[in-house]
Amino acid sequence: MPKLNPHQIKEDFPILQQKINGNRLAYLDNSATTLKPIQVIEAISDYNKKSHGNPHRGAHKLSVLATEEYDLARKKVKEFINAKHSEEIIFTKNTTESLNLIAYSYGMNFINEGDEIVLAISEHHSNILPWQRVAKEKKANLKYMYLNANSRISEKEIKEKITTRTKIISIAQMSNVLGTIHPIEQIIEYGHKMGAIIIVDGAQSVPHMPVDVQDLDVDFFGFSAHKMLGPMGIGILYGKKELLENMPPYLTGGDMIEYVYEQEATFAPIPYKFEAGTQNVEGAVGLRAAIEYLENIGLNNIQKHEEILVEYALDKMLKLPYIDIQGPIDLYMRGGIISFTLEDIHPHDIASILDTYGIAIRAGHHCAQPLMNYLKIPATSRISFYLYNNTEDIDQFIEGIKKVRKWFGYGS
Amino acid sequence: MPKLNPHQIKEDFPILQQKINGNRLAYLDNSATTLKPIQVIEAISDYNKKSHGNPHRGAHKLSVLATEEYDLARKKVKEFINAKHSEEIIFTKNTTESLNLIAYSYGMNFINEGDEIVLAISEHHSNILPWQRVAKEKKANLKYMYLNANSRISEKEIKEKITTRTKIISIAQMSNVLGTIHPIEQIIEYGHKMGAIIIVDGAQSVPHMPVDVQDLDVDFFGFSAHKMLGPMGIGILYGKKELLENMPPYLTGGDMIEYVYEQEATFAPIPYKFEAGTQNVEGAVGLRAAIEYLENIGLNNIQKHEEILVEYALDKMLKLPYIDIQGPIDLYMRGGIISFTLEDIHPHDIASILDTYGIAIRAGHHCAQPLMNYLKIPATSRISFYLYNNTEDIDQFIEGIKKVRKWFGYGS
Amino acid sequence: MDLDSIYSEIIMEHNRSGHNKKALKEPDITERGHNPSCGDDITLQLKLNDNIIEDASFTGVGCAISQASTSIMIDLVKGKTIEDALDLVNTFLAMIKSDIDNEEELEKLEDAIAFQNISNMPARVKCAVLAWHTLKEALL
Amino acid sequence: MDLDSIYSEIIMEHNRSGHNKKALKEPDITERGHNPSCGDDITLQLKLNDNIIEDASFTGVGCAISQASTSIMIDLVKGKTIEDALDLVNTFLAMIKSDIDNEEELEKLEDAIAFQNISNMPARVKCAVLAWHTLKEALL
Ligand SMILES: Cc1ncc(COP(=O)(O)O)c(C=O)c1O
Ligand SMILES: Cc1ncc(COP(=O)(O)O)c(C=O)c1O
Repeated sequence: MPKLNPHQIKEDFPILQQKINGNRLAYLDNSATTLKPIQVIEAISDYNKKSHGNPHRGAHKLSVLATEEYDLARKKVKEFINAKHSEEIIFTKNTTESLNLIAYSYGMNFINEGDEIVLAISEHHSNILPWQRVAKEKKANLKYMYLNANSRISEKEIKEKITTRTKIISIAQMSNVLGTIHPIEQIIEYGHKMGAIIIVDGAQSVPHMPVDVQDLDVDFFGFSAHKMLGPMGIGILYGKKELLENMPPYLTGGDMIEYVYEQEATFAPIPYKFEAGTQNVEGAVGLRAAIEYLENIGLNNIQKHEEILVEYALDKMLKLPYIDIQGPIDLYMRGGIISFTLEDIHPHDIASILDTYGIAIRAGHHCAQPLMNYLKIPATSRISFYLYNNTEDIDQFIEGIKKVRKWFGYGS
Repeated sequence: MPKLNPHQIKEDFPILQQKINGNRLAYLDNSATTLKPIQVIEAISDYNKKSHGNPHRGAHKLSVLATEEYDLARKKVKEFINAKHSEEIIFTKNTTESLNLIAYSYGMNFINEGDEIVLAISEHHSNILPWQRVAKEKKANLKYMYLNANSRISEKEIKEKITTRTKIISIAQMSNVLGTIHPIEQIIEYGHKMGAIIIVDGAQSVPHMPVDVQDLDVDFFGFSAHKMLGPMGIGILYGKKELLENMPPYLTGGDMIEYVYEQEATFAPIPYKFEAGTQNVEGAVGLRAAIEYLENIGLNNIQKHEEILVEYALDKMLKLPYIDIQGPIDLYMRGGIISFTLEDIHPHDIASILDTYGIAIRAGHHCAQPLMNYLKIPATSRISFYLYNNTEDIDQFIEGIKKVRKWFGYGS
Repeated sequence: MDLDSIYSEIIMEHNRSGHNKKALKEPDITERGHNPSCGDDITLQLKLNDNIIEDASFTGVGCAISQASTSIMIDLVKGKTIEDALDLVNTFLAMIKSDIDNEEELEKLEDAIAFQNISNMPARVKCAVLAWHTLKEALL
Repeated sequence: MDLDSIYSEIIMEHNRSGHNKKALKEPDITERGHNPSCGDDITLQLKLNDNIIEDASFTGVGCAISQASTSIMIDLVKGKTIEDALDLVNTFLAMIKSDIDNEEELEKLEDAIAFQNISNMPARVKCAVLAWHTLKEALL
């Protein structure tokens, strides 16, 4: 397996060749979206130049090529997360739509009054609002698992919140704010024992670590291509075959039907039942190229690489007394995301000033307001890593933080 | 204004430089999806190489650039269809989602028992199934306007079907099977008089003729980028501001909220309220490039050009006694789509055999089974034009048809 | 791709002849098969004598590929035992999926070998296999 | 982009000083303004004497840009009539949108001219205008 060399990898990413405001770009906003290697950019261009057509049912060459590309992408995703069947992979537009699909099609039809839906307090809004809607409409109870002082869900909390009335548990494998990797294996096992189905939001995990949905025995699993070197406009929903087959369609229209009459219709088998209208084939092509790129490097190597970066960054950051880390301060079960606050300097000012030095970070509530309320902070600054980052990026960031302090009249 | 020269235009389209099965490609499947000019392909690549970031709320340069690109695309669409406000333009993933959005958010909330929903019998499944669902759930009546012998909706039919109980009328401006341009001006005027809101499916019209939503006074209007030289994975929903503002959200999650608490949330203003999760920014970039390309040629010129092609093709086809045209046989109010059947030869065989001669057409029910049932035919073959087609494509097609006949042992 | 290899003489001949296209009087089994996506819709009728397929026929609409495939299949299975017929169906389906590269094994398919190249027209595979899946449904 | 042109001395000074950051005793008007997307949340308090803004202050949380903008605005409108204050708000908002290129017209904004270049940081425009929109709400 090739050892991961971020310097060499950086060369595949055209955006990283740019200067930002005259400075070297330290791109540390990977939780928001990732950059694309030339291999992905060219896969999309090539498709557009050579094989573009509307797939399905077309008898002509371009339509056949597009169908093949689309099927290959589905197969690639299936292998990537080790699903049992290709038809368990449904393409959506992003993680948000994947979660909404489950809420509309499963939640609205299988949840009843008095049932419980359990989330973690650290969830992204996309994994909260759909459940608020289901809970409200079905008169179910929405409950949250809270975090301990080191940003983790304890076993006690799991066993307290998940009961025999729990019908749905939906939780991110990795928090996009704290970097915590939640104990989803335990939650899945205990949840199943209590009779719940378990949905895992893999938006932040799948790009950064090996995931095996069969091994996890997870019921539904969603993620976005744009957070794993792929295009925007395409997301994935994995669902167990038996579950998907028993769910009614969500979007309806072209390509998801069997027979349509004036007053009623019958539907195609999965996955088509859930893919209404013309799908994002070029997005699927880009996603496949992205997965191939990631597999070439190796997800294990990427995870290892990010662990080293987190260790390096945490070490430097913990030495600066004016930095408060929001999230686990150890390396156990955490990914390449570090949220922090600076004494007396607002996250938005930090992000704006760092930007002028070519350092791209994110500041705000990170679409996790309930977590912010729980932590009693209005916002954090956040750095997040990927395979192209290196210690130079972190050094540039640490230097940047010192400049921010100076600008605000504090010592460094 | 430049006169439209399809030979010169063809050079902008890399796919048209290819041989298909050793033959010149006559791409006549534009109703299914259109090819992309190099200008669109490169706009997407350039974005991916230079300006890609997650828009909204990001303080760093790449995020700012992506936000600008996204806003510019919205503004371009607004101007293209002459909407009054930019926030009346909502990005979806395709026409199908645009129509589902209206059905879920408007239909499910403003339609009551006994109300009527009126469609044309020629609608695409994407403009039928969402209304079947609303009608079923809300106990409303789903009614169809039927066509006369020349594939048109008569004034009598309009006045018979639209009543004071009609709350929604949803109709394609141009039929994707017949090429008929429906009298939506009359339908909108009469429908408004009866108190209905009118939804127009512009998937087949917007790419091929000038459309002004204010002039039409239409309430909602949907279309897809991939049918107008743009990318797959991005569609558009136009809606009147007052209507959109009063509708509840449809997908929920990141970026469409104001404040989120554990048990409830408040929502952002339009258009964001309807755009949950990370949007397809590179799709929007490609769409903008596509609109610019179309505007450079001029929608009037494109429409005129297709009229000439239809006249040329109809003339040749009507001379062949074994061809039956399905759709208007005159040039009045019809676009560049011609459906037909051949005596004793199944449409799928026609399409497959034509493909071996480099002629790309579509065969089947064209996602319009109720129309097929109404016409009492199982399927048709369909050719559909765009700005890069020329009479040579049509000649190649006519020669192809003769070869199909010969292959089946008939004279030509 | 060579058009002859798909729309071959044997296929065009069966499409035209229609010698198996009729309703049986008092069939033992009637089974409908359809491809929603392309509208092919056939009804297969079988007359059994113990476990021998004594007679078979079909009615319905569809393209040349599906009509010919049905007719060729009927010629092939008539007079065979149910077991043999099912074995032929499996062999045919395996051939279409390119799971068999042993030409000898394919010989028992006789005229049905004409569909060997249909995978070069992926959109038409469903047309070629419709009758065979329908027969399988009917016999299982 | 030049950091000095945004995080200028005058802005950093106002962000630090906090001389307008307090609650008024018996204010005539209390108006809250907030930016959901970045969490800035201020409450403006005004004491009026006829149509003169006799005193003004604010409380709340936010970034340096929003805090400084609020403080500078308060310095500017204190002692002005409601009409003059509204006119200043409109001039400020027009400046931010780059609708005014006449430097003379901007002079009346005094220290608030410091925000002239905020459009170079589009993500921060909302922070700069928050207080001004809030004042407008309060006075209209
Ligand atoms: C009239 C009409 N409406 C709707 C659609 C659906 O468009 P999409 O598949 O892009 O959602 C089509 C495209 O086939 C169409 O022709
Ligand atoms: C944990 C988590 N869930 C869901 C999402 C939503 O992803 P998308 O915006 O691609 O729908 C994100 C991305 O911000 C995320 O980090």
